[in-house]
Amino acid sequence: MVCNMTVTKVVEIPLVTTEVPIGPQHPALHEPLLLKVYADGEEVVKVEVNTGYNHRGVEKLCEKNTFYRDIFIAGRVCGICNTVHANCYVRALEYLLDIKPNNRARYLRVLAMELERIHSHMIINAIMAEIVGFETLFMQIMLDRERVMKAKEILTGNRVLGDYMMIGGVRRDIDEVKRARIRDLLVKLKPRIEFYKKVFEEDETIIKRLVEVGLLKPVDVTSHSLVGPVARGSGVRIDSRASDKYDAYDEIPFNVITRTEGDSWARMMVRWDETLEALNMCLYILEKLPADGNPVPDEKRLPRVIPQGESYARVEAQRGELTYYVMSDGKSTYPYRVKIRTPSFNNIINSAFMYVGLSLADVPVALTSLDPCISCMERVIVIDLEKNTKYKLTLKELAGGRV
Amino acid sequence: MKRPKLVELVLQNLLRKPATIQYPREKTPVEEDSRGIQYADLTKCTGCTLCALECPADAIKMTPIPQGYEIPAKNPKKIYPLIDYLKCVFCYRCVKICPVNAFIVTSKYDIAGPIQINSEEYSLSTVKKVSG
Amino acid sequence: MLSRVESAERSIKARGDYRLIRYSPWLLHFNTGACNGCDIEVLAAITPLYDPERFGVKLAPSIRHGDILVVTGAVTKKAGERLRRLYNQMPCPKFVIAVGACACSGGVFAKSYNVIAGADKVIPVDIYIPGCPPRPEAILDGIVKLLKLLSEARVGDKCEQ
Amino acid sequence: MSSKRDLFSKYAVKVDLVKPKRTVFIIRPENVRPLFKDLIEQHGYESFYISTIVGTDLPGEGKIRLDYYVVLLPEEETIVVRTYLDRNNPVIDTLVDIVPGVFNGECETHDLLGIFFRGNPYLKRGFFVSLDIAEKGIYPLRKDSGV
Repeated sequence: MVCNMTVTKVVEIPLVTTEVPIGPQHPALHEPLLLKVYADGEEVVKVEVNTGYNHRGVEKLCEKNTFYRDIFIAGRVCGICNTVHANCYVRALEYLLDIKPNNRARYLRVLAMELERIHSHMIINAIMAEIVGFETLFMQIMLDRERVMKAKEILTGNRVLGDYMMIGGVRRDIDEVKRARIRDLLVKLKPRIEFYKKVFEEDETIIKRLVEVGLLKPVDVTSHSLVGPVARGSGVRIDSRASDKYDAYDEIPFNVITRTEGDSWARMMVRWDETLEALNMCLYILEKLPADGNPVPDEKRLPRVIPQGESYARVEAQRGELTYYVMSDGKSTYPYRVKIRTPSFNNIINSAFMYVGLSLADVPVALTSLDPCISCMERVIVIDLEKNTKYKLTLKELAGGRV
Repeated sequence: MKRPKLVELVLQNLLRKPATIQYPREKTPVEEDSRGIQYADLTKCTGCTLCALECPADAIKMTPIPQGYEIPAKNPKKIYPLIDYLKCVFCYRCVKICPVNAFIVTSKYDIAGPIQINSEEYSLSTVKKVSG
Repeated sequence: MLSRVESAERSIKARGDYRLIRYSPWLLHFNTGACNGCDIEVLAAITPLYDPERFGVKLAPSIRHGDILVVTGAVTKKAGERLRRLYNQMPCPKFVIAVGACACSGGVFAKSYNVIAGADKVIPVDIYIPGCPPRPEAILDGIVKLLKLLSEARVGDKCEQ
Repeated sequence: MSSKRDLFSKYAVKVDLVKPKRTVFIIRPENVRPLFKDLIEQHGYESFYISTIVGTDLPGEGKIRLDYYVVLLPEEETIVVRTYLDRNNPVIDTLVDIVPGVFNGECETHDLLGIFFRGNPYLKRGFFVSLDIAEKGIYPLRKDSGV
């Protein structure tokens, strides 16, 4: 990336809040991650990802707490993808214990995870709409997202953090009334999602801002270990739901969405298609929910010591492949080692090469299309080396070309 | 994109109610079994401290039952779990793990306040006060 | 120690200031290292369904315009410094709301080596909103309670300390 | 597909299993780089990606275990390349110049566990850990770190 062009501007984008769940320890960030963009006029010549932020030390924390307390800590690594985190950790323990939950529990787990996928994809699409300056669409999508949140609340008992997974099953069952209510909410949501998808497909503003921005070739994707919708938007078929077939994904029909364009627009469209796919899966589950016994294990009777061994679970989170490695020494109630690798850890840190050649106003768009977990981006600091000035902008203003 | 019919849209939106809920003036209904605050029922609690050990956030402290309250006979240590709601993450691990199912669950959520908030008042209201 | 007259005068003056804020407090949302759960709930609380602009509440673009600092997330060591600096930059009178178990006390992360724990270890907090994460209704409830306290001048301004 | 696995077994000293059904190839540390070089030469960049690097401290044996979790494409099979390093002097050749996707994994493992990747110019303390811990030379994920 060495370049003989002159650098006239340096843009620092501190992803100030949350998620860019970078991390191993899900380093939570504040000052979490700094994207340092060197620009020649309007053109980006170099990007440094600076990780001078903090982490919360989740992996060490997991070693200090018991297996069961870790289930709740794992769910709190990331608020938006909490059920997949908990599911991945719980399945890693189940592999060690050789427990298999019954069919109803497996279906309910998939239902919770797919509801989460719907709301996560909706929120990132809403943020994208806001970034390109389409605020009405942002408000509309956020309004419809409340239906999913209600469905999640009915299913898990809390709007965001479900705490739904437990070794050997789930933590609460649903009855016929709840089933009908969730179904009702999702059926009403479906035409709205189709409408938004159409807006993203046909609206001129969005197409002009998104198409051909942040191109990624398949070879870049695999050599830089990019995962999830980012990889699928470039035509690389990585989907651990289809390959590992965990929980009930072997019985529920779904398509793996891939697109070949490889730009920001393709990534957003992959997300909309996946939302529809997830919606159909939820409706299928609600239709065909098996009734083979109680899915809720008695937490008082679960084994406290996990047998010795290692396990490695993969799960397809909203942002890509999420993996947990758990090692138990078989002697204590504490895990010996827990390793968490969140998808954004790969997608954000390893993708600095993607921005080179873009114009400055496209950087926020390309960044958002990687789904760095929302509210992250508050301010941008622009240092103009020619005028020797420094000023602050919001990311939205940068996207609007006010540099 | 197909151009929407303007008059039709305007009429539609004029007749529509606003989406906003009137929250503080009208309480919005929450799910009855959504996870609100929980507290120990002292008539059932045996003071076994299992919940305090299992709490992922260490929000539960076993506290002696103050003077002037009727202490049930099955609680030999005369202690009860005091939940610090500022630490509590509302995962309901304590509710599920309790061997005597002593926790009362509610869907109450509006407990914000300027000071430390805990379950003392709620828990002690479950036992009778004895005079003197 | 202030004399009683002085402190009464000061409280009257302060009450006048609070009144002004009460009509339209501008929030500034700051994440000190949260899991995002609270952040999306704060974000959800400013969307049409909840619409706090009914009370004049608005998200401020910069800390210099803010009246109320909304802190989410467990305060990590580095974020602690930033939080204090941010608080010092706010114009008086200023108030702080801690949203979620992590900002109130550290939550599940309180024991980690990189975390200071709650926001009240760094800056004075006026309202705690417990929950993990709190519902948007609970966040609105917290804001309304703070506004009520302001109108009764029951919270002290921490500026002079 | 079989040829890719043959390549791994060529270098393997021992074959093991991580639950559920992930094959582990234990190889010598000096063979890690040649293995990935061969893999790229024979099958190209699009045939695999490195998903995770897991380092585990084993003070009892005086070793640090380093696992590369590799996902073979297009069949999406996860296999593990495992190697043991000396705990007092954990050094291994970097992969960052041939597989850029290990950038985050190597930086993180260096910062948290103190493994030195020879030839990686991006290594630094403070990638994740706060500076007051990094300055003391403590690697938090080592069992005797005391944090």
